Amino acid sequence: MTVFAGRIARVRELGIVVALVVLFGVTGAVNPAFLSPAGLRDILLNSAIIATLAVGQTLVVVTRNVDLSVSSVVGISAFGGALILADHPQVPIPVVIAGCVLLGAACGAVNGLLVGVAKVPALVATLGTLYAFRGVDHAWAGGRQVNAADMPPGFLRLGSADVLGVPLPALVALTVLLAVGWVLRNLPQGRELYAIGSSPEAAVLAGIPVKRRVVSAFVAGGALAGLAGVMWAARFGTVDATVATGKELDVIAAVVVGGVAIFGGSGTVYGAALGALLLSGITSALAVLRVDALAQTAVNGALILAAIMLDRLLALRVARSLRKRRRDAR
Amino acid sequence: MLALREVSKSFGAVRALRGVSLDLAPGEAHALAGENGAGKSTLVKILSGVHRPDEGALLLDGEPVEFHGPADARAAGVAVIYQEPALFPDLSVAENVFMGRHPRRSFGRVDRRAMRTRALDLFSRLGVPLDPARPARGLSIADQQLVEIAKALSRDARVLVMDEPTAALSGPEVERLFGVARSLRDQGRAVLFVSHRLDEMFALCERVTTLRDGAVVATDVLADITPDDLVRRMVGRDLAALFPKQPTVPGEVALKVDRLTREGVFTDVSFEVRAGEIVALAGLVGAGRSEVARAVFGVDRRDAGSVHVAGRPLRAGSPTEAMAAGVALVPEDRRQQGLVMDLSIERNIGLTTLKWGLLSRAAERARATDWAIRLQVRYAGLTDAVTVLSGGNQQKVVLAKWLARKPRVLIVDEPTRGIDVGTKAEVHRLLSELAAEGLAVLMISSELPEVLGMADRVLVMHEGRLVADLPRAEATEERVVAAATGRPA
Amino acid sequence: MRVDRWETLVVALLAAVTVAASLGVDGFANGSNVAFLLLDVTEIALMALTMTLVIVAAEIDLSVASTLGLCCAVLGRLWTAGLPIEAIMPICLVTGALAGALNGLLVTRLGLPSLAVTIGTFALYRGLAYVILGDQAVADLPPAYTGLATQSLGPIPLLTLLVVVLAVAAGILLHATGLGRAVTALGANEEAAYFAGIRVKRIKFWLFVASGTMAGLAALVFTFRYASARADNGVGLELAVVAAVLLGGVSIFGGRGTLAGVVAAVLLLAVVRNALILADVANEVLNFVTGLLLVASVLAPNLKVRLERKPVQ
Amino acid sequence: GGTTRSDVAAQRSAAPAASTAPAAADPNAPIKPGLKIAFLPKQVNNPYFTIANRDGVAAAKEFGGEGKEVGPSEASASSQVSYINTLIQQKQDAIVISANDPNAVVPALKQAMAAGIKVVSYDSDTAQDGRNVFVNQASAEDLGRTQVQLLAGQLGHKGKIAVLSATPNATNQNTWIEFMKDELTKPEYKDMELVKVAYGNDDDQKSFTETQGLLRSYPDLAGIISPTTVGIAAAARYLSDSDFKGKVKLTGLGTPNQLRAFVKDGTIEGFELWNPGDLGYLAGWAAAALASGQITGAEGERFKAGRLGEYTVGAGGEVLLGKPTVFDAQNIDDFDF
Ligand SMILES: Nc1ncnc2c1ncn2[C@@H]1O[C@H](COP(=O)(O)OP(=O)(O)OP(=O)(O)O)[C@@H](O)[C@H]1O
Ligand SMILES: Nc1ncnc2c1ncn2[C@@H]1O[C@H](COP(=O)(O)OP(=O)(O)OP(=O)(O)O)[C@@H](O)[C@H]1O
Ligand SMILES: [Mg+2]
Ligand SMILES: [Mg+2]
Repeated sequence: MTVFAGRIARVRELGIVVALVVLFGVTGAVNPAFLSPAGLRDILLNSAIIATLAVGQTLVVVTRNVDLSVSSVVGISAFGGALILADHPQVPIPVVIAGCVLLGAACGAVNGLLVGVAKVPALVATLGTLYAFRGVDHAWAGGRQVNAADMPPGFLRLGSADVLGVPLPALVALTVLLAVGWVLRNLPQGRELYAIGSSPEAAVLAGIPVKRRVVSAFVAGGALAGLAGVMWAARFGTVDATVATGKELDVIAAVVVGGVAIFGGSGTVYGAALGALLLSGITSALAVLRVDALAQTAVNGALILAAIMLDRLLALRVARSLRKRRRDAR
Repeated sequence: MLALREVSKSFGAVRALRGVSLDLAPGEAHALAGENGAGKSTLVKILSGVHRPDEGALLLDGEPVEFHGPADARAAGVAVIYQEPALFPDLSVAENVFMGRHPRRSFGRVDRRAMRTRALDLFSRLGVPLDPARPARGLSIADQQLVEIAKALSRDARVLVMDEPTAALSGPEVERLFGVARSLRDQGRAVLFVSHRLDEMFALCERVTTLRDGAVVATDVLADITPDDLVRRMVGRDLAALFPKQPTVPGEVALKVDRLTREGVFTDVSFEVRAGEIVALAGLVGAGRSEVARAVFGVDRRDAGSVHVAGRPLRAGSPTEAMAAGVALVPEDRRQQGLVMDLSIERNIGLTTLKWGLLSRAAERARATDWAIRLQVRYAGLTDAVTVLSGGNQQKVVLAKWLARKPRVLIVDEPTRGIDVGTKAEVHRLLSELAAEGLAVLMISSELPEVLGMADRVLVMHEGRLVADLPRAEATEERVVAAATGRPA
Repeated sequence: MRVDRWETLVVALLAAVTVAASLGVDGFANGSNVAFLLLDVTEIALMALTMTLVIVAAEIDLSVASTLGLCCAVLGRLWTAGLPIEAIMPICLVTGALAGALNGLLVTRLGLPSLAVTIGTFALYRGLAYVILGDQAVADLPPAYTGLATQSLGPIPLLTLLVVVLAVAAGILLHATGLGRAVTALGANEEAAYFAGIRVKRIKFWLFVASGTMAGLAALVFTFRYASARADNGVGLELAVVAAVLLGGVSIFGGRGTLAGVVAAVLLLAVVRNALILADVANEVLNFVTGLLLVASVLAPNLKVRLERKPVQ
Repeated sequence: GGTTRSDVAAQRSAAPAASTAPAAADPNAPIKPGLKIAFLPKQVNNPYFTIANRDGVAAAKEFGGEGKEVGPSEASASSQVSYINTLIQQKQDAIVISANDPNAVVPALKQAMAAGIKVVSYDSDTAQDGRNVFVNQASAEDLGRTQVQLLAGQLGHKGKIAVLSATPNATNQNTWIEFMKDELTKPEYKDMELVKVAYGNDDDQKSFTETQGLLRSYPDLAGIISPTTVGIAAAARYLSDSDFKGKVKLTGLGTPNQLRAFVKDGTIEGFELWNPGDLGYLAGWAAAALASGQITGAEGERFKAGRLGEYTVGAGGEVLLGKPTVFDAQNIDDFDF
């Protein structure tokens, strides 16, 4: 019977794996360069930041919340980090990275307190902080731009260096993914996040410290957004106050495409990361396939829809076969 | 062991408890009786740390304690089964049972295997064939209740508080639950048992405390009093017959169900209900009764078979059409299916009679008032959200909402679940009166006395099939139970 | 205590801010500024009306701005192709309706969450706009219509009258008709509404169609008002619309909200922005204030409820 | 029946714009004291505009006026219109604007002009009837052609090239690209082929991905022109740590500060840009000249622009800043913007 639950869990990600295989297969067949080592490296690099963000977002979304402010947190962290690197080159890089993560965590804490303690619905609270954090970022930057030449080359190298042939940002994202995935699956604290998302009232009755868990989910999500900000600065090398504007919808799309229920309670970070991979894969594929530039956005949207529909249809099929067998499976 | 001293609790203007004292002794099962809205659940929630008393104190082993939340109560050894199941639909049944106190392995990891075996063990003690790995979503109310029970039992607590745990259960499950509760009691635990079924209190408990309007009326030793005494304490007066079924002459066939099948749920169900007739659908939990009702009403699709109302076929899967044909369904899960909890009482009652055009508030109010009075709903104002009503009063609102439509065929799924004796008699009288006026009633009930007392005919389901059709005269407790458990009568 | 009292607060705040701005900000309280201010929120106000219904029904439509863009593109394309504008306008509305219908179908027939669906169509519709109109900017629109879009009847812009009429209609629909009650009920508890015979899916479907159609109407207004049809018309408006609706006290979880609150919120946001810009407050502060208003909008009544929860002795 | 496009065109030609004969310019009029001049960029906090407007405000100070920068934080025409209205209410003397949509801002700008406010467009022009003068950073033709020439020089006039632009709707970029295409039809470019125009939407990530896409789908690509500062920086960053560094040539429009690192590490040989500070400065002076009556926007009028010297209004009310500067390893350290 555990097979059952296991099967459902696997099927939830199956849809998107199928979509990924199709995407890579078709694109690779048309243009083998897409699947060359360098091509794959590009895709990993492209998806690293969004994947990191999607993992953080998943933490929040499973608790039946959402963090729209991620893009602003990435922006503020990227700018903050770049500014310190440019103006205070004596500060060691690891300290800067830690600082950015902390800055992100602090933003996450603001969201977490608003949502967990002050009981502002997450969509409202983080739509508010989406504006507010960006406002702070703009005020801080005041039109300034930090350029590649202003930042230490050692830092910029982090954005593209390879370890064993795999780009460093992708490794970071993978590490984050595995760590968070492990916590969510194996630790009671992780399970409790799912419980909160599945039924907040029942979670209170079960004696789960709901506030604390929700706040920590936001803080962790914020910290990952801070990390993503550093990755952004290292990778693009040009940072101003508009960094990552509008990326919040991409992140949420990745999470949703990855099969994480937007109303909480189910879904995995692996799915979300696959979703991120799929979405950046689509963008890359469209660029590689010589799809008419004007049609790209439309095709992108259509593919997102196709992916969620595929996922849904597979889930429905499973549900149907499950009902047929329910009598014996009760 | 656990005691309340002079506890009061108000919600706004409503004084739910006033100066209540209660002692739970080790090795004793204590019953809590009272009408709907008397304050039983509020008392339970104070014991479990959900609410904090405005005045008065909680004593644990003689020492005053304060519970700041359910976690505190749990730490103090209090396990609670709430009146409304509160499960995590997305999580597995096993995880539901152990949420908040997972068994651990190295590195603080959750021990899934232990969770599974312990859940299986609990379910076998309760005699429920539930799969611990299935998600809680889609469990019937009864199964949900059983998971709640397993949850509380798994806690191995010193005090077990049960708020109407049996409301959705039928005979055998209740028996098993009592078996487990008795053995806990005999191990020196304290048990608090809330129910509207008097026989159950007498069967399980030693003492009973009766609440009326939030205050304690009396605490009696059950062996010294009769059910009538208890009813008098609760209601403050004597009650007329509980099941006042008037004899009626069945008229035309109002509802005809033919070979109805929904794969994996029920098979080949055929029956008729005539105008003026009350037909009971009996069976064990999970026999598929509610599912039949849902398919007849059209909220679930059917895979085969047909439904006719007054000779006209009903299209599958359209509640709107069923309603237009005069069918009404009072569903079993009032919070999810019966009520829009955030809406006011009057708007809930008005929900079934909505027309597309402009609404008349006056008419809506008038209809709501009318039905609220007829069903004796206890409320502060008709504009209050139904959330603030006690469980039984919520049930009455659901009834009112459907009766307001003046249906031709009324399907009621556990119509008196969680309703107190006084109101139950009232509901029964009402059903019987409506039947006498020509209404066809299909009543699903897990309470055998209700089935036997009210029905003109008893249909019994077992594992998704209709196994018996007994006229009133032949419907005895033995025959119904035999059919329901699949034994030849 | 009533939970839906936030909109009174928004109205009060609107009044207060308006008075303060009239007294304290040069150039605020003059006819042309007020007329412009009203005119400037037309599209947001229009889309907020249907968005309110959609959110009360516990769904969301993030594709509205993209639908607007798509309709603008269709308009531009057909206009350059030589069709008369009188024929293009209904086509524009139908395009919006179709876009909404696709959202509605995916949500109701496949049971997909609307947030997911409309993030997808958010990209799809904007993309289609580019496919249809490409990088063209169509500006030679008929002066009769572009003029009409900025015309006033006395001190009040014509378009504002349109908004008022539609707002009243939407208000009656939501608050005084059975359909509106059904929308509220299904937003608060879809299953119970379904059990009560409410045609949940059908209603939701038509709400999305309405939302799309309204985006089509907003597209007409936008195009004529700015005399410019481009594929990127209205980029980013969806968040402004959602923000206004939420500020108006509509619960994001559905089942609760009033149109009066939303209209007041649209105006409040507009007045605050206008006054702050007039007072030469930097743009970043403006964004900050918008964010703060949003959060405060929910925080304030929450705190109020908390204070009132204190037991009465 | 109904109104079609040709009807409108017919009407327009039938009723020639009743151009109110402009008051004659008085080239010797002194600059009025205390002129209020507002700079309305496409987007505030954009480094390029920050530089331009800083010098514009400085210019205002030089001639005893008062300059300020206002504007939206997202580059959209509709929010610019809100700002134009506000500036009308504030009774500014002149508005200096870089239009997000050349047409959408025109109705509002006309109102401003009706209220006696002078309008100067800079960087990105509006439709002609929406402004008095356009301060052009460099002629679109020059820019388009020189970028091709620059790249052709680096490539030896041979190979496939691509363009990485901003958004498909970016007016400036589209004009330049037209001139690039035209330049490429000349015989000396017969061995060069423009294979694709890609759009990075002025978004780092998208520009990055598009650059990769170009390189993967055209493995024999020889060069990329990116006539947008965001695009060229992203492309440079990608090339700088890919195998294509130095092999695929990159040029376009960018600021020296942004690209300094890439010129030094050999990713970019050379690129061009005008001085944005000078652009804002000149626009500021042009606004003052208009508001003081020194010029009206008619061809041939002349005005002084502080440290930049004297300028002449050209055809269509255009004032040309000058030729763009080409930056390379030799001169890049002489610039700081
Ligand atoms: N959260 C609340 N807010 C306001 N009033 C409440 C709330 N909870 C309970 N009440 C009121 O307190 C009174 C007691 O309710 P309670 O649920 O304790 O009754 P009960 O005895 O459990 O009834 P039942 O047998 O119907 O379950 C009722 O009048 C109810 O309306
Ligand atoms: N919505 C649902 N989704 C999945 N399974 C369900 C659903 N509702 C009920 N079931 C399952 O179908 C079976 C029949 O349930 P049903 O509620 O019809 O039984 P019943 O005879 O009415 O018993 P009860 O006394 O619990 O109402 C049970 O095993 C139950 O767990
Ligand atoms: Mg109760
Ligand atoms: Mg049932």
